[in-house]
Order: sequence, then structure tokens, then C-alpha cells
Amino acid sequence: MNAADLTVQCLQVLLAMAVAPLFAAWLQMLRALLQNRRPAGLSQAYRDLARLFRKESLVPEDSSWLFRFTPYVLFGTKIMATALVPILALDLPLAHAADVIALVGLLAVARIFQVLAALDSGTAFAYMGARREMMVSALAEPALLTTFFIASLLAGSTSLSEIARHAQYGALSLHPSMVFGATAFFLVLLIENARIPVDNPATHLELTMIHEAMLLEYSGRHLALLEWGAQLKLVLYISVGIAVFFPWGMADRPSPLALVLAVGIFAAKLLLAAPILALVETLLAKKRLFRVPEFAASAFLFGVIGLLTHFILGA
Amino acid sequence: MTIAVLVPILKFLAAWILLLSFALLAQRRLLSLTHLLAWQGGTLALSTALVAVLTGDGLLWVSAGLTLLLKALLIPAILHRLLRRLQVRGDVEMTLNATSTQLLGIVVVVFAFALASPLAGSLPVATHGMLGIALASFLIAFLMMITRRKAVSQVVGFLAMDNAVFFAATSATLGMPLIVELGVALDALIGLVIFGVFFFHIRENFESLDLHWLERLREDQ
Amino acid sequence: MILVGLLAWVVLGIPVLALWGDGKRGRRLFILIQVGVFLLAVALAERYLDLGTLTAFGAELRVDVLSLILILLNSVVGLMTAWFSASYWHTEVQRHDFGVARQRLYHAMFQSFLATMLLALLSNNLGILWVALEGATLSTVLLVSLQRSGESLEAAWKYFILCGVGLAMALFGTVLLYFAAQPVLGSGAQALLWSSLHQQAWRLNGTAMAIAFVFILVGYGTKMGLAPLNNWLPDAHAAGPSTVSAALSGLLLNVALYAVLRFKSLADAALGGDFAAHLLMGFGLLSLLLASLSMLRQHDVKRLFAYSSAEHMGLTTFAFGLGGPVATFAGILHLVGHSLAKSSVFFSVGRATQEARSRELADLRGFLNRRPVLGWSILLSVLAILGMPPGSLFLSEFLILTVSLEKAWITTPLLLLGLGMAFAAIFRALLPLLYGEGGGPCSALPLRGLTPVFLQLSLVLLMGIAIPYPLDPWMQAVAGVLS
Amino acid sequence: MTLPSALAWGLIAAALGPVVTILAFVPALDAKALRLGGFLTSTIMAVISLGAGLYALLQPGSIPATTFGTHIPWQFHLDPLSGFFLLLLGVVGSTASLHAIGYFRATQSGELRRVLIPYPIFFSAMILVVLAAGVYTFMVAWELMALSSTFLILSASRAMAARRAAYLYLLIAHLGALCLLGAFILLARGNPLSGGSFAVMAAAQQSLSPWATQAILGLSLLGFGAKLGMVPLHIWLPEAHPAAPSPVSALMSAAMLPMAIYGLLRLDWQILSAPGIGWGVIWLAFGLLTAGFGVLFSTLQSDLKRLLAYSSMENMGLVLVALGLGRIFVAEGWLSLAGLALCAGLFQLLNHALFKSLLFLGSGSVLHSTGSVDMNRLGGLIRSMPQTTLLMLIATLAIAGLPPLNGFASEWLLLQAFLLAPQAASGSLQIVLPLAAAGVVFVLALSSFAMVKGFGLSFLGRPRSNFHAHEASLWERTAMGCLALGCVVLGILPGMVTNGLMAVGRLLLRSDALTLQSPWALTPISAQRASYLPGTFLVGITLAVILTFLLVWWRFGRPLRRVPAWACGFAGSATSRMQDSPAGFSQPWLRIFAPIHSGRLQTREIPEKRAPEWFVHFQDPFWHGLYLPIQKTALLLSKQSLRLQQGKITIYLLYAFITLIVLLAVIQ
Repeated sequence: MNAADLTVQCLQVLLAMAVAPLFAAWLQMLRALLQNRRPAGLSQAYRDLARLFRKESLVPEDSSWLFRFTPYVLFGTKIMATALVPILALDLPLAHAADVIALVGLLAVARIFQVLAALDSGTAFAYMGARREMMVSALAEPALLTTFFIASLLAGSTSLSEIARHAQYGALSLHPSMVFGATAFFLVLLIENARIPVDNPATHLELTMIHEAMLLEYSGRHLALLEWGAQLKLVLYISVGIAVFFPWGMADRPSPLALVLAVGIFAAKLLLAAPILALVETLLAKKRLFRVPEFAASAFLFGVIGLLTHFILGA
Repeated sequence: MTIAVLVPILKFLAAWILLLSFALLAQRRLLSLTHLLAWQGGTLALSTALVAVLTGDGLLWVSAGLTLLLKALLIPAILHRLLRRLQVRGDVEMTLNATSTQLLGIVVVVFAFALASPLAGSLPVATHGMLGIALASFLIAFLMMITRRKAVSQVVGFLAMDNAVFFAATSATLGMPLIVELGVALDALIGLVIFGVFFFHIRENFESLDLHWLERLREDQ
Repeated sequence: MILVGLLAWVVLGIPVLALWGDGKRGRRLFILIQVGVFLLAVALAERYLDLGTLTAFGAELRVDVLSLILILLNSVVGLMTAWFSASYWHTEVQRHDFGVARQRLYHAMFQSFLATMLLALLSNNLGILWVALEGATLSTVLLVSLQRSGESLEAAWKYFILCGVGLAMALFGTVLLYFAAQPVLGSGAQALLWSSLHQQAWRLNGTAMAIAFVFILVGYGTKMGLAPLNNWLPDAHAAGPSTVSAALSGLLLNVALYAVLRFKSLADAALGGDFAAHLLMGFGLLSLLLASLSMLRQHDVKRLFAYSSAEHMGLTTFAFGLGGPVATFAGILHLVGHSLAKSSVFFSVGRATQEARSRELADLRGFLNRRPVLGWSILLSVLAILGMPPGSLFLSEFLILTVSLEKAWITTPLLLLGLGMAFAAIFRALLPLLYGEGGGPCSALPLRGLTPVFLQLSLVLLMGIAIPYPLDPWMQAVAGVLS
Repeated sequence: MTLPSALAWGLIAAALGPVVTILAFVPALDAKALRLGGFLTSTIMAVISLGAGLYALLQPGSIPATTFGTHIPWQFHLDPLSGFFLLLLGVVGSTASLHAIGYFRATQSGELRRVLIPYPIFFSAMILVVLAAGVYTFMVAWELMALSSTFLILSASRAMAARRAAYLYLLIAHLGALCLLGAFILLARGNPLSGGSFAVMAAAQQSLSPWATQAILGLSLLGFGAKLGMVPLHIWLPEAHPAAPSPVSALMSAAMLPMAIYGLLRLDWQILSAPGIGWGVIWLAFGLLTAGFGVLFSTLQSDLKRLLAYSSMENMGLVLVALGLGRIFVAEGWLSLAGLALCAGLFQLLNHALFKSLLFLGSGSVLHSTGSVDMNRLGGLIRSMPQTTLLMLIATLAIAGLPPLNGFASEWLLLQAFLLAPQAASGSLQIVLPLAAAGVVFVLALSSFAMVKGFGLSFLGRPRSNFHAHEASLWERTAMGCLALGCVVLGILPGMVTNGLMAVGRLLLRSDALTLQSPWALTPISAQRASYLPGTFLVGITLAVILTFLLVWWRFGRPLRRVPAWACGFAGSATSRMQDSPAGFSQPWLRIFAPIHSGRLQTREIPEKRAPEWFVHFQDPFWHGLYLPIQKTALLLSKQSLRLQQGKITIYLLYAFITLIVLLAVIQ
């Protein structure tokens, strides 16, 4: 790997980190508009983070090092993940370090640490959140993997950039299995990022909350890291979706021009992705918690059907 | 005397033994059982003697005498004495009524003859059908043991069985080696003594020689 | 002449014990006599190694490899039984305050039992063989009824009547054999000598031999504990003293089987086909299955192991029915292993029943904690009888299964089923016996008497790992004798 | 050092076992001497076998069967396959024995003897199983293994439950052994004492009739499945493993179960190369069934050791899936893929040996320190036994399949094996493969749930009962530390493992299917198809985490303040009873899978607690559907057969009479 690749790599990570709060704010803005509320400015997210970072952070007295250690692990793993996904360019230096399966594993690391930290805090709500999170993800993770399986079977490789390249340069044909895959992926995206109809990041209603319940005991810089991590995660998922399903316009060779182009295209894609999400979140109602496993299961089911169709139709 | 005279007599005696076995099968009274047993023993001795005459085998005379002494006199006497000492009176109730027992006996006899018939060919002319008779009386004695409910009557059946075997040994095969017969006789004697001892023990344990006292060792499910 | 010496020694033992067989003196004498028997048997083996088959009294007595193995086995088990008996019988005497007469009776009858069995093994004359077996029966009847309790009397009575009838049948069979042999060998002793019969067997009258063999099989089969003729077996084993149970299972059944085998070899030659073989296999399989089924619901420890004896005899019979070098080797190996292991089982279990004063499994519990040595002896002997490696029973069962699959594959699943059920039944009983809590009061008795158990078990182990030199070729040679 | 001498060393190690056993009988020795002497010798045995195994694994080629004994042949051999399992045995055995030194430190000599008498025999038997080259030798070792482990199960407690577990265990093991006997006899054909070594059988297999081959495959699957805990023969496993003392549980779960895999590979793959995808699919199906069943029940457990036992079932199931996949690929002729699947399976086995023994040993330390492994009692151990907790955390992350630890590497390989299956798969496979892949993925996800539950509820949060836990002894921590290190190292250097397995692949696939690769990476076919560099991965994450930490600390570093947990306003008043109980934690699965386990929430009175506590009571469907009926039938039959023995002597005589008559009639 040469210096240019490395710079691209770092650039990509930094870009993702920078864009994440912005995207979250943009999403909030759209939702507010759709629900005819007055939106806060785009800079709101940054200001929140800054304030949280400056505040003192409290720790439950009978929590252990695991509790304090977790926010950094979560943030670190998410940074690592953004480094692995081809956002701006293919064949980045780290591309071969891990493929889709490893990526899923990486996300699992983050989730499990979060759950363990929640269990460590030893409060009822944290346990509730942890339990629900584990249950839902036990269904969502297989769904995610199956969608990746479909893509990688089509591309004949499990490495993300290979998949992206295949979709980018391969004969443009609409694969039936990919349709199922895309659906499943979208559902998983909703689940994993705690969006409506699965979870509502905006409220702290203990009957419904999953993800937020695990963060209840965090404050200050820990909370800031976690929030930022969550935003990063959303961007990450979307960019993974882009890489797998609509990778067009990604820089193949790291030439400055191509990079600028890629950044532009990526931004455009994000801009477009947000309204869809916002729309979904506005139109759909939050599901009852007992329905959530069924929701996740249906995602898994879509994935499996996609696999079957691929194997049987060979497409 | 000549074979022409002796063989029919031998045959007659054989038939007589079979008849006696039937009588044993039918008889209910214990004392008369012992008498019948004695009669059978006597007949056995006589037939053995006849075979001795036929074959001119000196040793057979010994076994004839032995048989007379043991089976005709000693054993029945011991049994008789036992019965008196133990005051065993009255009839033996059977598990199966007399007539059907008899019928079964007949079936058994037919079966025995059918079984023995192919062997007749290889028999010395004197002893045609003897084996069949021996087999028949053996099985009848067996049947008797199965149908009687008193210890004593079972012993009688056992001894009748012994007689049948003896008859086979002497008449059908014209005499086993003496040493064997001696051994057999000895065992029979010891056996009877042990029976006697037993009766007393059983009596003092169960106040009866009825077999249903001896039916407690069973797998209780 | 050593055969005569051996015979004379054992027979002499009877009156000696009848006269002085009481108290410590009696126990000592008993052991002493068995030691003599053992030494003589070893000498016999020595002689056999030099000269091969031995005969005496104009071939009335004859020792070939089959009888030699069984003689050695009997002498060993007899010696061990006497050793164990020393402490066991002592306790029994104190428990039931048996008088001098009863003690003498016990020793004398035991001696005559051993003597008659030795006679059965030594004699070449099938008639004498029968006489000997009858004698063995009579003496064991007295041993079983030794306690004079209702139970023992009933058991002895059933044993006596059933085996008596069985032996009567066997005698009839012997007569028939003689009858068949007469035309060939002429009348006289020759016609009952196994060795001479064996040479001429192919000339014997087929039909007569068939009938004769049926009578023999049913007759001696009763004594051997083949189903459905083995109803006396559990009662007699349970009612008698444990030494007697050990001797019954370890010795008497073998000798009965030995008799059947002698006749089988004749019948095979006379009949050509494998009529006898099929009968043996059928009876063996039936006994194996019925016995192992009966074990599943057993609550009396001695009955349990009595049934297991029936099961093992069934397996052995099946093996000899299979025939051929491997199966016969396996059969004889199993016979030897079973005798050693089963007598050890009865020793240790007998001691346990003495301590707990009960035969109910419910009362016999937790011996590994309460009485470690006894617990270990129970554990090891039962494992041996279960055919656990590296005991020799595992090897023999292994071989039997192998041959069964070759010659009659249809039977193999049934064998496996039977063995499985037997294992389930015995192991189920074993665990509470070793580890169970509670159980009745338990009087601690001296455990010196248990040394024989460990000696015998080490023999079983040795034979499972590597069969010692002269035994191995001998066991191989048995097939030749029986063919 | 040559291969024969390696074999000799293995046999020496095996021979040490009985020595220790005899030593354990010596009454003069006190508890300490017994403990140190016995377990240190066992450790030495294990280390020797580890060395021998490693040598045999890396040394290409194998040595033919060497026979001892004249008439009864004791045959032994050593080849890469044996080597691998010897290695595995050594790893588990050495650490378990080390741990045992600490674990039994408070045990009286009497109790200790109960363990030390069967323990070395058990270990030697396992060594012999691996080294055996002949039917008889193998069966003897196999039965000894089952037998000795039975008495190990009984060594901890002799309560009714333990006795029942031991009975069930040995019974099923023995029935399985009988099946194996059948299989081997079919295979050996003829006198097995005439030196029928495995090599001979392998050579003679062409002459097997097809049905015999099928029968052998079926019987051996039953026989080894019984040891493997394969559904529906698993019934003993969850009872037996928890009943044993923890080092023994580790040995049983991490070393004895793999012996069954060894048997399958040896008999059904190396000796008997049966063509056709049929059996591959069967293995796959049973593997998946077992894995699913195991993982489902392990999520529901509230007893840590039972949870681990069920998870062993799951892992063995996954290995079986991998091997089945391998068979399928062999049958389809894709050798490189077969090598991949095989590699995945064996790698998984090795990993399981590492983290499962670590988990069992850890649970043992917990039991020793708190007196319970019931998660209803535990919690908050991270403060009282921090080092143990750290090690357990590593094991948990590894078994949950998280990169960059070893568990993930093998799972990654397995999934790759699924994904790289070419499109040209024959009809049935087109359905089987995707469904199986989906099933595997689901199992993996669920297992991480179970593991997080197990670790979180026992080590994190607040204690659910008042106990005074103390850190594990140095022996125990050393043993667990080695295992944890192993988890990390194998995770970072997966290529090393696959390279090590090349020899095994060559033996089983009869070709160089596996390609040598750098120890740092996993690249099954080509970097283009798929690649995984755990090293880079680890460095990346660590860098990211540390950078984040440093930046945040440098920019906003302020001391933390410890306060009572807020808990939505409960602050301070929140008690430990407000935490989820194990039953509560897995409640969703309890609901979702109710039809399978028919489990219900029930209450039970606890003396030291005021309120009754909830626990899940569920029943194994196979127990009610399969085992009880069999038992009933057997007892019924037995009842009938006892009818024969009904006391009347005349009836007995009648039996004899009828027998006689019938036989006479027959010959007529």
C-alpha cells in the first residue's frame, strides 16, 4: 500500500466521522418538517456533542472498569468499521483485512460490549434494554449475514470492495435475489439503528425502549462518544448499503479528481437516503415490543428466501 | 427254553409295565400308588431276568436281582413306611381330572410309539417295540408328576420315571454296563433317602406335604 | 498314576470332612484338601504338557484338553471358594448357631459336590458322567436346604425335583445313545466310552442319536440353566449359602455344559448337519434374552446374579452352537472368565448380604462409602461380569459377536439387545449398592475372606490382556476336540 | 526424535495413568501429596502427549500399526489425524490438571481419591483411543474411557441426581459402544484377533457389500453420536457434565466429545471412504439439529455449567455440520472446498477445546469460591475475582465468535465453505446448502446470546445473594491464563492452524487440498475471493480505541464521579433483585420456543430470600417422546418374562415336558 491509499483511507474515516452528526441533524430536520415542527439547525447535533463532551461524567458506584471502558471500544470499533467499508474508493489498504462477515463480526463486538456494559451497571432498565437488544439482534444479525451472502454469492467474493466492483462494473441486471436482499437489509438497518418502527431514539419510554435503555447510566463524555458512535453507525450502515446495492461513482483509482467526485456522489447519496428514512419513520407507527421479534424474523426470512432464489434461479 | 416262548412273555411284561404306568396315572390313593410302584418294580425285575435268559449274560442276573431288591421291595417299603410315619391319608387331588389325564396319556403313548417306530428296524428281534413302551411309560410318569399336587405322589412319579428308564436300559438295549446300573441304583437309593429326610423337614415346616405350601418362591410382580 | 491319585484324594476328602469337618479344624481341613486338589491338578497339567491325553483304568478315566481346562478351573475356583468359605461359614455358624453335625454336613457335602464334579470331568464313560452329575445334584440339594428354613426347603425341593427329572431324561438319552452304539461297538463298556464313540460316531444310527440328543439337551440343559428349564436356578442360588451359589454358578453349570458338549460332538458326527448346533444356538439365545429381561425388575441381589448366570450360560451355549475355532475358543474363554468372575461376585455380594442381613437391594446400599474394601470387591467383580474391558469376558463376548455376525447375522442384533438389557439391569442395581445413601444397619465383618475375589479378578484381567502360555494353545485346541 | 519414538512417548504417557491410579490407593499419602503428585503427573502425561501430537501433526507421513502381544494383538499407530487429537488432548489435559491442583485444594484425601483413581485412567484411555490401530484395542480404550468417566461423574456427588446422570451416561455410552462393536465387526469381517488393523481394513474395504457399508456408516454414526451428544442421543450430556467436578467437566466436554469426532473421521472417512453425498447430508442434518437444539436449551439454562454443557452440544453440532459439508464436497469432487470445510471443522474443535475448557475451569473456580454456579445466586464477581473475570470475558468473546479471537476464525472458515460452494451444485444441494447456511448463522447468533447471558449474569451487575467470593488460586489462574492466551494467539494466527492441518487434510482427502498460506491471514482460495487478517484487525481496533481514549482524555479529561446508579430515579434504592433473573433474561426465547421445550416459569421457595424466586422448568421433548416409552416397553416385557417364574413346580415340569415333546416332534 502506498501513501496515497493511506491518505484516502484516513480521509474516508475522518469524512465519515465529520458527516455523521450532520446526517443525523439532517434526518431530524426532515422528520421535523414532515411532522410540521420547527426544525433545529443543522449544527444542533455538533453543539449537543460538544456540550456532552464538556460535562462531567458520572459512573454508577457498583459498576466496574468494563462500564467505563465500553464507550471507547464502541467508538473504536465503529471507526474501524468505517475504515473497512469502501465509501470513497475501492481497494483501500484495509479492504483485505476483513470482508463482510468480519464486518458483521465487528459490529457484533460493539453490540456485545454495549450489552455487557449495560449488565455491568446493574440496573433494571439496563438489563431490560440489554435483553431486548440481544434478542432482536440475534434475529437481525443472521438477516444481515444472509443479505451479504446473497451479494457475495453474486459477486463470487465476500470482500466488500469486490462486491462493490462487481455491482459497479458487472453487467447491470436486476437480480431477484438482490431485491429480497435489499429489503432485508433495509429492515435490518431500521432495527440495528433503533429507528421507528422498532425503537424510538427520541423517547425514553421504558416499555418500548431498547437501545436507549442501555445508555441510561452514561453521561458526559461517555455519552457523547456513544451518541456520536450511534450516528456513525447509521452512516456506516447506509454506506454499506450503498456499497453493496448502489456503488456507482466510487473512485476506483485514488486520483484527486475521482476522489472529489466520489465525495460529491457520496454526499448526494446520503442526502437522498435521509428523506426515505424520514418518510418511513413518519409514516410507520412504533410496533409493540412483542411484534419486534416478528419484524426481525421477517427480515431474516427475506434473507433466506433471497438465498434460496439465488441458489435455485442462479441469479 | 426257546426264544419262541420267551419273547411273547417279554412282550407281555412290557405291555404290563405300560398298563401299570397307566394305573399309576389314574390312581388317587397314595398307598395304592406305592403298591403299584412295587408291582412295576417286580415286573421290571422279571423282564430283566428274562433278558438275562435270552442273552445268557451273567451280569444281567445281578441287575435283575438288584432291581428286585431295590425297586420291588426296598423302595416301596420305605415309601410305605414314610407314609405311615407321616400319617399321609386320603386322596391326591389332581390339577387335571382323571379322564382327561388318561386321554392325554393315550395321546402321549401314540406319540411315543410313532417316535420309536423308525428305530424298530435296528432292534434285535426280541425287543421290537420295547423302546416305544419305555418311552411311553417315561412320558406317562412325567405326566403324572405334572398332574399331582402332593409331594409324595410326585416322588412316586419320579420313581416310575426311573423304572421306565431302567426298562429301556435292560430290555430295549439288552442291558447297560453293570457299573452304570450300579451307579444309577445307588443314586436312586440315596435320592429316596434324601426324599425321606425332606418329607420330615417339609412336614415340620409346613404341617403338610401338600405342594401348594411350596409355591411361595415366585417373582412377585 | 496321577488321575487315580487326584480322584482318590478328593473322594477321601468326603469321609475325612464328614468325621472332622466342624469348627476351625473343619475349615482348615477343607482348605487343605482344596490346596491338595489344586496342586494335583497342576501336576496333571504338567503331565499333560509332556504326554498329551491321559487315560487310566482302561480308558474309563480320560483327560483331554477340554476336561483339563475345566479341571484346572474347578480346582482354582474350589480352592478360592474354600478360602472364602473359611470366614463366611464361620459367620454363618455363629448367626444360625449350626451344630457340629450341620457343620460336618456342610463340608462333607461340599467336598462330595466337588468330588463328583471332578469325577464327571475325569470319566470317559458317559454313564459314569451321568452318575457323577446325579451325585453332584444330590449333594448340592443338601447344601441348598442347609438352613432348613421354609424358603431353603422349597428351593431345594424344586431344585431336586426339576433336576431329578432332567437327569432322568438325560439318563434316557444316555440309554438311547448306548442303544445306538450297540450295533457299532457291540454291547459292553466300550459302547459308552466317549473316546471310542467319538471315533465311530459317524456310524451311529441318526434317528436314535437325534432323539438321544434331544433328551440329553433337555435333561442336562435343565441343570445348565437353559430357559425355559431354569426355573430352579434363581431359587436355589438365592436360598443357598453364597459359597454354594458361587459353586453352583461357577462350577456346576460348566460341568453340565461340558456333558452336553461331549454329546454334541457325537451328535454332529452322527447326524452330519448342524442340527445340534442349531438347537444349542436357539436355547442359548432364548436363555440370554429371557434371563436379561428377568433381570430388569429384580430386587433380590442374589436372584439378580443368578439370572445373570443363566444369561452368561446362554451366551456360552450360543457360542458353542456357532462352533468353529474362533467361536469355540470364545466359548471356553467365556466359560472360564464367567466362572471366575461370577464366583467373585457371589463372594463379595454374599459378604455384603451377611453384613446387611438382607438380600433386598433396597437394604444393600453405599458399600463403597461404608466398607471400602468390600465396595471395591463388589465394584470390580460386577464390572468384570458386565464384560467391561480389559476383562476377559469383554474379549469373549467380542469374539462371539464377531462370529455370530459371520455365521448367523440375524442373531447379532438379538445378542446385542440381550447384552444391553443385562448391562442396564445390573448397572442399575450396582450404583445404589456402591453409592446409595441410607440402607439398613450393617455389621462390620472381617474382610480377610475377600482376598480370593481379588486373586480371581486379577486372573480375569490377565486373560483379557494376554492369555498366559499353556492356556492359550489349550483353548485353541478345544475346537479340535469337539469337532 | 522420530515418529516411532513419538508413538512410544504417547504410550509412555498412557502408561503413566495406571501408575497414578495405584499411587492413589496408597493410604499413607495425605491430601496434599495426593493432589500434587497425582495432578502434576497427569499434567506431565498431558504435556508429553501434546508434544508427541504436535510432532506427528507437523511430521508428514504416518507409521504402520505396531503390535504388542501374541494372541491378543494390541495395535497402535500414529499419523497426523491421531496427532491432531493427541495435541488437543494434551492442551485440555494439561490445563485441566493444573487447574485441578488448585481446585481440589480444600478436598479431603478420601474425596480426592475418588477423583484420582479414575482420573488418570480416563486420560490414558483417551490417549489410547487416539493411538489405537486395531479394533480390539480401540474398543477396549473406548469402553475404558466411558467407564472411568462414569466414576468421575460420581466422584463429586453421590446424590440421587448424580447417580441417575451417571447411569444414563454409561448406559447410553455402552449402547453406543455396542453399535460401534457391530460396525467394527462388519468392517473387520473375520477374526479381529488375527491382527485386523485399521490399515488392513482400509485396504480391504472394496470387498464390502454396499449394504454392509451403509450399515457400518449408520451404526458408527449412532455409536459415535451417542458420545458426541448428537440428538436424540444427547439426553445424558446436560446431566453428566455439570455433575462432575469442573476440571473433569472440562476434560469431558473439551476432550472426550472430540474423541467421537475422531472416531467418525477415522472410521467413516479415513478407513471407509464412502462415496455419495447422502451421508454428508445426513451428517449435516444431524449436526444442524444438534447445534440448534443445544443452543436453544443453553439459552434457557440458569445453571452456568448446564448452559456450558448445552453449548458443547451446539459446538459439536457445528463441527458435524462442517464435516458433513466436507463429505458433500468430496462427493461432488471439489477437494479444495472439502479441505476448507474439514479445516473449519477441526479448527472449530480446537477452539472449542480452548474456550470451553477455559469456561468450565472458570465456572469451577466460581463454584469453589462462591459455592454455587446457579446464576440466580451469582453476580458482580468482576469485583471479587477480577482476573478470573477477565479470562472468562476473553473466553466468552471467543466462543461468541467475535473477531479477532479464535472462535470467529473457524466460524468464518465455515461460512466461507458455504459461500464458495459453486453454483453447479446438484439439485438437492441447491436447497440444502442455503438453508443449512442460514441455520448455522442463526445458531451462531443465538449462541452469542447464551454466552453473553452466562457471563453477564454471573460476573457483572450486583451479587444476587450474599457470598464472600475470593480470587481463584494461582494454579487455577495459570491454567486459565494459558487457555486464554491460546484463544488470542490462535485468533491472531489462524493461518498457522490451517497450515498445521494440511497433513490431516492430505490424509483424509488423499490430495494436497489445502494451500499453504501466511500464518497471519486466512485466504481460502484467493485474496480476491475472501480474506481475513485478524492481526491488522486487532491493531486497527486497538489503535482506534487508544487514539479515541487519548484524544478524549487530553481534550476533556476530568475525574469521574462515582454515584449511586440513577436507574430512572430509583437512585440508591435499587436492589440487586431488580436485575433480571436468568429466567427473566431469556424470557423472550422461552416464549418463542415454548412448543419445543414446553417449558414454564415456576416459583421455588428459597430459604435465605423472603419472596419465592422464579425459575424455568422445561422438559426435553426426546425424553418424553423417546426414552420413557422405551423404558416402559422394556419393563413391561420384563414383567411378562417374570410371569414364567410363578412358583408352581408342576408348571415348571410342564415347561420341561412341553419342551421335550416339541423338540421330539420337531425331529420327527
